[in-house]
Amino acid sequence: YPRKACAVSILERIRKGPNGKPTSEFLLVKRPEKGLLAGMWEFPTVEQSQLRADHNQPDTPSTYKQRSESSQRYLVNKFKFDWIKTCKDIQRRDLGSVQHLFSHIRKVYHAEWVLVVDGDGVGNVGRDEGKKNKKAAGEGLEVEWLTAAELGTAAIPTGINKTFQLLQKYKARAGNDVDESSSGRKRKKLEVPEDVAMKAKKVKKEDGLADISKFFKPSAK
Amino acid sequence: YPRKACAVSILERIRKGPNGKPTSEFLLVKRPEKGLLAGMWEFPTVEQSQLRADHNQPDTPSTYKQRSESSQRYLVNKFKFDWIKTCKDIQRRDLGSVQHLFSHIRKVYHAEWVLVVDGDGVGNVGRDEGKKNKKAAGEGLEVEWLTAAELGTAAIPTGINKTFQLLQKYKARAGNDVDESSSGRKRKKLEVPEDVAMKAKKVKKEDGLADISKFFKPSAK
Amino acid sequence: YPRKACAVSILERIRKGPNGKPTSEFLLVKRPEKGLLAGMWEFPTVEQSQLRADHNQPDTPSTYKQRSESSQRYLVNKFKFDWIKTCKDIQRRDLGSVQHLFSHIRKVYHAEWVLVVDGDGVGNVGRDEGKKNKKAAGEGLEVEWLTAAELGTAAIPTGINKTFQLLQKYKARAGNDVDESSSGRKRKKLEVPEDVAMKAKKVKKEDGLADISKFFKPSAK
Amino acid sequence: MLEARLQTGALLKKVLEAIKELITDANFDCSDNGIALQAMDNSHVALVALLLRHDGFEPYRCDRSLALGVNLVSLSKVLRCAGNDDIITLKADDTGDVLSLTFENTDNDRISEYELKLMDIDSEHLGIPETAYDAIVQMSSNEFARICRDLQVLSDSVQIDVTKEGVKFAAKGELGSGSVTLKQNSNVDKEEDSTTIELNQNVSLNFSLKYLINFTKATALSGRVSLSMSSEVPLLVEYKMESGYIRYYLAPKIGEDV
Amino acid sequence: MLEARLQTGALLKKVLEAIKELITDANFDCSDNGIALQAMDNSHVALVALLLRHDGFEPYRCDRSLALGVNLVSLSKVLRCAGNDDIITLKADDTGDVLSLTFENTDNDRISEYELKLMDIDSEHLGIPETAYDAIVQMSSNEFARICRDLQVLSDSVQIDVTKEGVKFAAKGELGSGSVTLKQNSNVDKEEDSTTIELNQNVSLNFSLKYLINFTKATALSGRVSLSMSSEVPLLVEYKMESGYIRYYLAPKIGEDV
Amino acid sequence: MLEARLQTGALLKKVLEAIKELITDANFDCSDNGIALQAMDNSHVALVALLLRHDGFEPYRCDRSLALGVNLVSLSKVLRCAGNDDIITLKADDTGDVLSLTFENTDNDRISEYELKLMDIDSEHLGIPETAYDAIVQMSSNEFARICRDLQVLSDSVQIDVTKEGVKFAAKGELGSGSVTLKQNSNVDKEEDSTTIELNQNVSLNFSLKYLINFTKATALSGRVSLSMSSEVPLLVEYKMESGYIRYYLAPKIGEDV
Repeated sequence: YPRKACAVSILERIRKGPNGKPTSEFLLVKRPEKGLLAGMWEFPTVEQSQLRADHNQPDTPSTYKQRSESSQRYLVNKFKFDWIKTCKDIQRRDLGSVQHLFSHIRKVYHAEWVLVVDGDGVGNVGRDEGKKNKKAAGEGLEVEWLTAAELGTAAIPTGINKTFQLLQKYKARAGNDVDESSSGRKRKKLEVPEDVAMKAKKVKKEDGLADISKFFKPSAK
Repeated sequence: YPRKACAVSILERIRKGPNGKPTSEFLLVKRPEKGLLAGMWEFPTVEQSQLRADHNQPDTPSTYKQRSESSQRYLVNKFKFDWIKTCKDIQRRDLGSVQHLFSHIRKVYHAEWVLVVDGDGVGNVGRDEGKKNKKAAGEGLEVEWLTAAELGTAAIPTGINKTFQLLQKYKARAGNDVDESSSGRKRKKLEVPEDVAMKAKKVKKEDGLADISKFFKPSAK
Repeated sequence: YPRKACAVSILERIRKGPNGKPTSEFLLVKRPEKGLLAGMWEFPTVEQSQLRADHNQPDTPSTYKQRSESSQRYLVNKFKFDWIKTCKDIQRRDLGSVQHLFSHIRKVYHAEWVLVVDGDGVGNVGRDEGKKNKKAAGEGLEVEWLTAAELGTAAIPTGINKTFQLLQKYKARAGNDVDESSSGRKRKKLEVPEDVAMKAKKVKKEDGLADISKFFKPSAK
Repeated sequence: MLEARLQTGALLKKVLEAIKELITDANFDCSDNGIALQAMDNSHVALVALLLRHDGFEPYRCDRSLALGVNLVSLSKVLRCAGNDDIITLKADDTGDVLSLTFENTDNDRISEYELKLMDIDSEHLGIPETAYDAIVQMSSNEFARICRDLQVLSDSVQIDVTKEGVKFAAKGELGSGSVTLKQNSNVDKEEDSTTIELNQNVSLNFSLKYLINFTKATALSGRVSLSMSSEVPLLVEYKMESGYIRYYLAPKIGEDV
Repeated sequence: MLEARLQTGALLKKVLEAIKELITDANFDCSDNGIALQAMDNSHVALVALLLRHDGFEPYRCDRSLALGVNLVSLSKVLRCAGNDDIITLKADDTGDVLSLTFENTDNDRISEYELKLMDIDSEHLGIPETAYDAIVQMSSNEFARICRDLQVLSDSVQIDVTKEGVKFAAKGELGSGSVTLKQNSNVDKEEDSTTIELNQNVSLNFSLKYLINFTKATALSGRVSLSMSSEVPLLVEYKMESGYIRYYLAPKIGEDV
Repeated sequence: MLEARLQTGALLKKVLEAIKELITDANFDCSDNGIALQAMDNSHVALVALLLRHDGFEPYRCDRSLALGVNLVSLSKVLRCAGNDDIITLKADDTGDVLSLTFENTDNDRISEYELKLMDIDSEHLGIPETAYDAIVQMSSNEFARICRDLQVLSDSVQIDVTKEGVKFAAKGELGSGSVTLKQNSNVDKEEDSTTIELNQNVSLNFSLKYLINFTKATALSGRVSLSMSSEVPLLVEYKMESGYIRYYLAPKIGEDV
């Protein structure tokens, strides 16, 4: 199987939620309405061809530094997130990579975690300006800040879900919930049950219809 | 058969018509587009449940005074006809009641005649402001002032037609045409032939198509 | 076969084209979307009935002078071409007539050539104001100034094409290209290949589809 | 209380198909004589009168007259759930809130039970006088349907002329004109295809084709149809069934010459 | 004056179905030889030539040549009012304002008479030279219709390759590619299904499927179809009838490789 | 490399009709056991599992497991170009860019060859545990399709009640309510019409009719269908074929009482 790599940046901001409590939100971008995984949502992703073009490396694998640079450039160019270049409050972590096997290619997702602890400072990309954001996103891309719970009900490709699991494992390994340190609120886990959070739903269901994958677990093929 | 009562107010105004002559017009309200008698036109009607609620009388029959109060309240609330409360020029008559037998209930229509002789004074609900009226009617009710001739071609339920016959009989009994006294113009009858005026037409017919009920008379069942 | 006559005026203006060179353009009017030859384009044409009405001649054939007057009146009334009455720069020629046999009538097209050499002076009916013209044409007529090349691809009835051939023969006989005298540019022929120019195309073809009449020549019936 | 059992459900299905385009809601008037329905179409141009006589059902029981207000579109939807060979039983009690329908299929032990909500319907019963018509044409119902459909190509109206030689249906419109003539005959191969005419007086009347085509939805109920006509009186189009009939009335068109 | 009587109306109905999608208005040119029609489709891409020879009618009479300008959609609407077994008689007099059609059904004494208004139609007659084609394929008309319909799934164009082994129809598009090959054969079970090829030279030509599918509306007229091809010359698709033919001409597509 | 030859193309055509409404794109997983497909519908409410066992093909050859990503709408379009009696051969090599389909018709020497472009499809395979169901109903597949279609008139949901006497399908909505009951029987005239019930425990479950109706697109594949149910477990609707099966899974509707 041929191998293709891409750089995924999980951009997380923490800000006061509607109930006054600090809430984590993640930036999601909608895929085009056509093609593979049409209309599903993913974290901002830079594809291999772009990575290579950014760094003039036709063949050699990318480094974390290169991917991080490409991701930042992507966020600035696509979403006018200029604040990301100057914001002092940003933490970045290499989360490693996961793979997903499509029928004829093996795709490698290199994931980076980009955390903005004082997310209220990132005011002008808040959910309230959702519509404005959508317009700002010049090339017709729709973006949305989702909580982990909302992520659980969004239509997200399996590969991207795996990168989110990477983040959850990283947070668990780190032994301390990052939210906690910044908000002073104690939480052992992210508030979203893993099995729900990890499951993509592509379309709105009729009322009362259960997801069939709640009954049958993914199996090793 | 169970019995249900309602209060019908035939609101008539007399004003200068397009030809300069005084013309009588009657206020009609369109029924909702769904349900029994959908989309037909009727005189403003207060149903039994509302009559009972207005006067805290769950069981006992209503009096003319109560129905008259309810009807006026209805006209003020639904159509913003606040002038009706202060107008000195209004005559009200109890016309008595008629019944109509539906398949499972017997409906009693108590009719009241409300005459505004100087209808030009009721300027702000004139036909010219028809559109404005329709908007004013907060709950999406359409209202229309129709002449007796126009009533003859409107889609009007049988029970409501019977109340109009009550009015015509009343005027005939009264021996003098009320229009005449106020306008100085002599008319022996309302200008609409009874058989036409009394017949409801629900939809516009093709040209040249006759109403089948002109050929077959209603029979006692 | 009965005979019907009509007066066709080929109104030609010469002005600077997009490449700076003088270009001839011809005024075309679209036929109504219904009826014989629906939606095709023709030179401004005055039908026999109008010709007779204009000159109170129920039966006798028209003269060139009469037809010329009728045509001018038509252009002024229909398209507000008032300038045509005062413009000094106009040349008019009687081109004679052609016939076309329809299944039951023989139609005679009397053609006149109306040339405006300094067509830039006819500014307010220029192509740039195309949309305005269309509105100006009170009775919903669409007009268009077309080059000879564009004429070759427009949907034009055979009879009208024959009048354009009359013009081309006239110019050839005259021995000098009129365009030349006015523009100083030498052309032996109009730039449109005759077989293409003379062929009407009613609708846009799929790419790559050839006109079947390129393969089969018109035959005497 | 009503209880009426019909051996062949197809009949009731066809009856509903024959009236549901013209009438949205109507009362089924049940009495010991059978089940009847009379209603004008929404535009008050046509009148439909249906009778399913008690002897068409086995058993039939109706103690007390009952008016069942039914939305005909809903009823026809429910009837489409009955097989053509199903036995259909209709039931309603005197409170009259629902009409119960039972469809039985003996072949594979299937029983379907439906309950349709009833409605209060403003009913007005027209008296239809006995009329001695000037002309009565009996003909194949398929032929009548076909003629109406064909002439619709030309016009919205058809002129029907009856003489003792035959009946002529004519239409005229933008495309041109057309007419179909059926000669009176009785010795055609199939008796069902014959055309017979009872005539007191020639008639020439003009009708809306749209309505006639609507009436021909009853074609499946009978191989024959009769057209009864007099001047200035509504046309009666009747389809007779074994135990009942469906009759359509339509007034002639006024002020139009074809 | 024209008078032409056709024993089986179905033929005329099928002829109209075969041309009315391509051509809106056309002249029927009537002469003592029969009734002919030649017209380009609206986009001037295809040419249709129809001949109904005099000996297909009984009687046939046409004293003087006559061009009857007909809106084909209207005519086909009127012909839908004819039964398949009706005898159809066409009549027109020399003033030529209307075409009269009479449909007779002997079974049940029905006579329908229609008059269709005629139009003046700008007629231009193209001369079609005799051509010696490089390849002539004779095949089942149903098979041809089916192949065109099938390949349309893939593309707007079909490439037709003829060799002495057989004829191959190929198309290529976004979904993928496909081809159908018919081997030359003569000993298949049904002769009507056989494929025969006359070949001077291999051909490989590209045509618009939309037009070919339109031509296959004539499939009902004949069990066989012939495709005659040479490079850079219009394809001739011919359906032969007992007394006449319908021929479609279509130029190859230019500048496209499949 | 895959090579699989199917004597009756109709089978594959019917299989595609049975799944293409539910699933847009899916991998055909080819192995020496045969060709399998498992996919959730777009809304993740239903699961489809298809198996075409190797012994249904002759010959069947698959050296190495292969996942062929196919747009099912495109495949079904191409399969509509196969005749019902055509022999269909599927081929794919290990590079796997295209699926080749060959349709052979021996009657008239026609060979059609199609190549369908393949896609990369994100595949997730769910493990389906062996379940001992409380109730298994075997019944006519036509009857099941008919019941679902009929009850749809009333509601979006159907309640299925199984007791040892029989199975009852019930729906309730604005028009009214309805139910169809099939008694357990084995001595009906046609065995294919019989209804048999294996029961551990009565069940009463509620399902989306829209999905059930979608499943009944497989009716053409088998005269019989089995419904396997337990509380709070997805319903299994299975159509068995000679060499394989198509299984649909659908979870009961939650929080709704019929």
